[in-house]
Amino acid sequence: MSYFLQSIVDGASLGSIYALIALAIGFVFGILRLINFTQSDYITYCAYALIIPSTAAMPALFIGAWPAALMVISVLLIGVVLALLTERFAFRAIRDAEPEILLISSFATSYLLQHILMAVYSTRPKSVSIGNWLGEPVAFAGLRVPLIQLVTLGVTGAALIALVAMLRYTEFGIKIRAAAENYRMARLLGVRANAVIAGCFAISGLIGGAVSLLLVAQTGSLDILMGVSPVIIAFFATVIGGMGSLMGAVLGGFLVGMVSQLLQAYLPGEAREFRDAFLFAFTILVLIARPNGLIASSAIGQRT
Amino acid sequence: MEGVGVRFGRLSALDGVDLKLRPNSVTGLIGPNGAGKTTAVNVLTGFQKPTSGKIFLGSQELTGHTPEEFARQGVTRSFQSGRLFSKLSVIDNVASAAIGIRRLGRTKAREHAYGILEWIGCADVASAFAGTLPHGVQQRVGLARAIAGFPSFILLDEPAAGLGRTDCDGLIALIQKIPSKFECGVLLIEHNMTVIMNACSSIVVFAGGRRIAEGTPAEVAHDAEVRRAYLGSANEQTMAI
Amino acid sequence: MLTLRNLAVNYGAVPAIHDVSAEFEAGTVNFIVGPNGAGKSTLLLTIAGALRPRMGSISFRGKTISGMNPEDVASQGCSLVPEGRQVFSRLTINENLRLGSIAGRRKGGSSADTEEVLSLFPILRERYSQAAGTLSGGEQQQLSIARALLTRPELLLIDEPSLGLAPLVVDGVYEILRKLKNDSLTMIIVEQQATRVRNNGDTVTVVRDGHVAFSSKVSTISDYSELEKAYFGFS
Amino acid sequence: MKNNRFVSSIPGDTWLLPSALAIPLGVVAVGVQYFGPPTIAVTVTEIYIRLVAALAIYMFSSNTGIISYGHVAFMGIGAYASAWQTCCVMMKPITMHGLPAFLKTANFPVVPSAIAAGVLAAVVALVASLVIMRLNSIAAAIATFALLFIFQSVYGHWDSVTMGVSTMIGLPQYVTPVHVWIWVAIAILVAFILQNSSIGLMLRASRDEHTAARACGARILKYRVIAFTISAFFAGIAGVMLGHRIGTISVATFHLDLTFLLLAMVVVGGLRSLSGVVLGVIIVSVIMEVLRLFQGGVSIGGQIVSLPAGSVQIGIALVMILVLRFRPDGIAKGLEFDVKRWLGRSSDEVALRRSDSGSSAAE
Repeated sequence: MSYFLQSIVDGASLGSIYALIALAIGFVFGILRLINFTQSDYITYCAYALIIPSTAAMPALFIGAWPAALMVISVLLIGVVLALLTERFAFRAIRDAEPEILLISSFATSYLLQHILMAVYSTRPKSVSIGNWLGEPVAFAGLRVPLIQLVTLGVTGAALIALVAMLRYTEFGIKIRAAAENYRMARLLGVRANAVIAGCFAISGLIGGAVSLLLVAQTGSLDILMGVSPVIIAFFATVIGGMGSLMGAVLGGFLVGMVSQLLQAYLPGEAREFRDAFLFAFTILVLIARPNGLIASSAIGQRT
Repeated sequence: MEGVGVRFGRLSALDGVDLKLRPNSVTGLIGPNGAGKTTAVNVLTGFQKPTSGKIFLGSQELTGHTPEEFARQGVTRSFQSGRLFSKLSVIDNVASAAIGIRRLGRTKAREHAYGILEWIGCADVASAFAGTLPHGVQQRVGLARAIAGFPSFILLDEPAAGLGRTDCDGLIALIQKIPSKFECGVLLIEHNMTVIMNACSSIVVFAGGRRIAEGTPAEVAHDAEVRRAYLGSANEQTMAI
Repeated sequence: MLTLRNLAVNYGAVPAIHDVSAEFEAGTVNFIVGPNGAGKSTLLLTIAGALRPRMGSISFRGKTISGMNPEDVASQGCSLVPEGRQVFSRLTINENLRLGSIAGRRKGGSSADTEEVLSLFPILRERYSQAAGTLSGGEQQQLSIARALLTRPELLLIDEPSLGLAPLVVDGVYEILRKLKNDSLTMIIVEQQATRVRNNGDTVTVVRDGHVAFSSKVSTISDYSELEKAYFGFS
Repeated sequence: MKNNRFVSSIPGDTWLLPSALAIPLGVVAVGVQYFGPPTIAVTVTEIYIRLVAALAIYMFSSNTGIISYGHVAFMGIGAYASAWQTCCVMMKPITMHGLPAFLKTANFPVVPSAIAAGVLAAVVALVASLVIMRLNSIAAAIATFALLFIFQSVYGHWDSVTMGVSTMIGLPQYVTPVHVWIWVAIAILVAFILQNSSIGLMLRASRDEHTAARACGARILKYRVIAFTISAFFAGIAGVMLGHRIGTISVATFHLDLTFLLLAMVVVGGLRSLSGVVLGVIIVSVIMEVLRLFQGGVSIGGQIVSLPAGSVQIGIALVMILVLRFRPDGIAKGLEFDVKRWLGRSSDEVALRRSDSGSSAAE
């Protein structure tokens, strides 16, 4: 039983990360029909900013060595700046292109960013230690949970609540939701496209920064491809949740994270190694069963 | 089609409508904006599943079938906005119906398509890209595509929309000849009264999702309820368009 | 107030409008009628900035607005009520209206505007925090008009307000438009039929095949057969 | 019958097109294999292998409009399947003890093995596409991407038959320029037949106007599955060639880098014409070789100039982004070589014409 609960906590923690990324993907996709692969680079760049540029396997810390508060703020800021740069220079000019072109451009841009990073830091995975104390397990309701899982849950939970509140109650949030539903109509009402889109990218960058800190604290390692897989999974989460529904993205993210952890916990030992394969297969099957996503069909007319 | 109803959310687009198409003749379907004409075509070709009611072709029930199945059973259609395959040539546009519906090989399908294009007067543009054609020609190609699928019924959704006079007259003449030439029934939806009155042997009138009249062109033209539906309430009455 | 000069617009690769010139004066209600596919909606979308003209110019209150973004055209005081209403179905009525007033406030609007508009549309007040997708077609049309009014327009472009609505409901919509006319709001109304022109319009323009086939003041039309001829392209 | 004359006079339709693309490539293959220096032969072999892979993607993506991000997985499946049949019979029982007995203890001739490997890739594609092709085009594109990750996860961990992430060595190195060229020619021919077949026509119709295609009775799902399966066979073959060119394979080879490179080729040349893909593969390969040269260091005016590591990838990414931005239909703009006109004029001028059949009006 406690094993099950343990898995649930792990699942919720992973799911909340996916939910955050899914929200970022969902914002941008809803408005631009663009699947933003560079979201993975926001995560990777923010993570690599923690260390000094080096090809070594155990590099010295750079921003990672700063006081915690300053470190967090700087990393988030890097995420925002990078996201705004990609919006301005990679996507603005092709905003009206066909979705297939957007998709492959975003893939190409992401690949470009990846390799620029690679040219500086090499492909060698690196280990870093920030917030080692977060790895300590804490006893919690009869479970021994690593502190980092709780911190992750806390941070992502707070971020999600903040984002949802922003979406629902602020003027900017209403603009984003309106633009996600009907971009042209929103513009016809005077909603400024550049401002809303830049805002969405800025939030995506912010989320990228936060996710990268959480991931690095969890794994203690850096990898050039560390952002790719979470972003692909998060994209599926947005599709599963129902395109255009931001709440759906959050729900889908949690679901995928949960399934992933449960697969990890309950697959027989041999099969466990193939967890990711099962996870992708599962997401594709959900799409077959509910092509419009989990809540899209019932969500017409409901609040998001 | 019997007692068919279609609802979108709280809106009722069709409300218990009966509609019977006769083979080998042109039936007109008219009605003011929002009367449910296009919805009727969508229901009759499988693009819209009715919330109630049934659809029969002869004695065979087709309710709930997919558009592909409707097409293969012999019910083809044209679209209000043309919907040609803009990056294919005209002949391939027409041939695609024969390939999709009758599984003709490509060469056979093209020969078949070419024959129809000749009949319809578009053979000279057979190798042009459909997307580059003027509106009037596109409408004709759309008609040719509907004919190419070996239909027993053709549903034409406003084929004369936006056509000038010469195009319009030519189209009427063609539509009138379809039943005898291709041995099939035609349902013609139009706003343009001239087209409807000249091309159809009988006319059905819809308003507000219901059938309000049926008869020969002359009967329908003099029907009081039809006039009211078209011209609005009496004090708004100005002209009959 | 609004002048179109030699306007030509492509819709996709296909020319939808060729060489349209027209003039609309402040305080008037102007009808644009024409058959399906004539280019009426394209014309309104172009005025509103959602489509770029291939040639020609649009000037609004003496200022050239052709080539502007839709959001900037809206800020200039030209607001579109689009075909098919296009309310944000996932947003509440309140939120739909707030979107309108965001632009309105840039032009000195205030929360009093919302009150004023809601008094025109009592049904919207009743359903204030309901999702717009749950409204009926007529109610959505009201919401769409109310939303456009909150942007504080000088010129209201209305695309087929009667589309898909029962005749009685259309009467209700025109009742509201008549009230707006009494407040001397300038309007351009696109309709497929001309049934409501005589009682509601100051001018009528017939568009067919992407060009102006007929244009006149309503008061000077004695014989509608001329208009009919233009509409169909033959008598 | 005059219809017939018309039908056979469509430019993109002529059998001269595949011949005109394949024969010069064949001449080059023979030339470098028998008369050229070995380094050039290796380069040409590599380019032709990529060409087979790019043609595989083209067969599916040009007709359906769904860009496949997953074909490299089929290359991997093909490469491993061929290795199981032909590699290192002494080591197999130890390093790949999970293989079925008939594979573990015997080796098979290389060519039938290659075909069997392609068939395996096709079968996997068939099963996957029955699921994936129901999705709309963007979701389907992403689902093909997921296939790549599924492949990585499965083959990367299936130690008993794939040796996990370790490199498998000892594949017979039988691949020569002429050998690959035969597959290039077959792939060009199949791509040509497919795009001019009813299946290709209906797929391109639904790509333009999905609703109208349904009204024409088109069984789009079935056609997409057929196209995906055929194209996966050729991706599998390309994988086999790659493995047997170098003699070693590893899971990491069949991942994002290769996916990106192939997509870059397809995009740069243009997804809408066969000539475009051939052109794209050649152009990108040339750019790649030049950048690689510079990356290794080149002496210019007595000074050694060398680009930093990663310049090749960065350069190709930039080229691809620029092409997407300024010429989204690719260098060839969706046009085909007009062989007849070229032959007729007997000049060096090569005219390009629309690939989509029937195009006198497009001139």
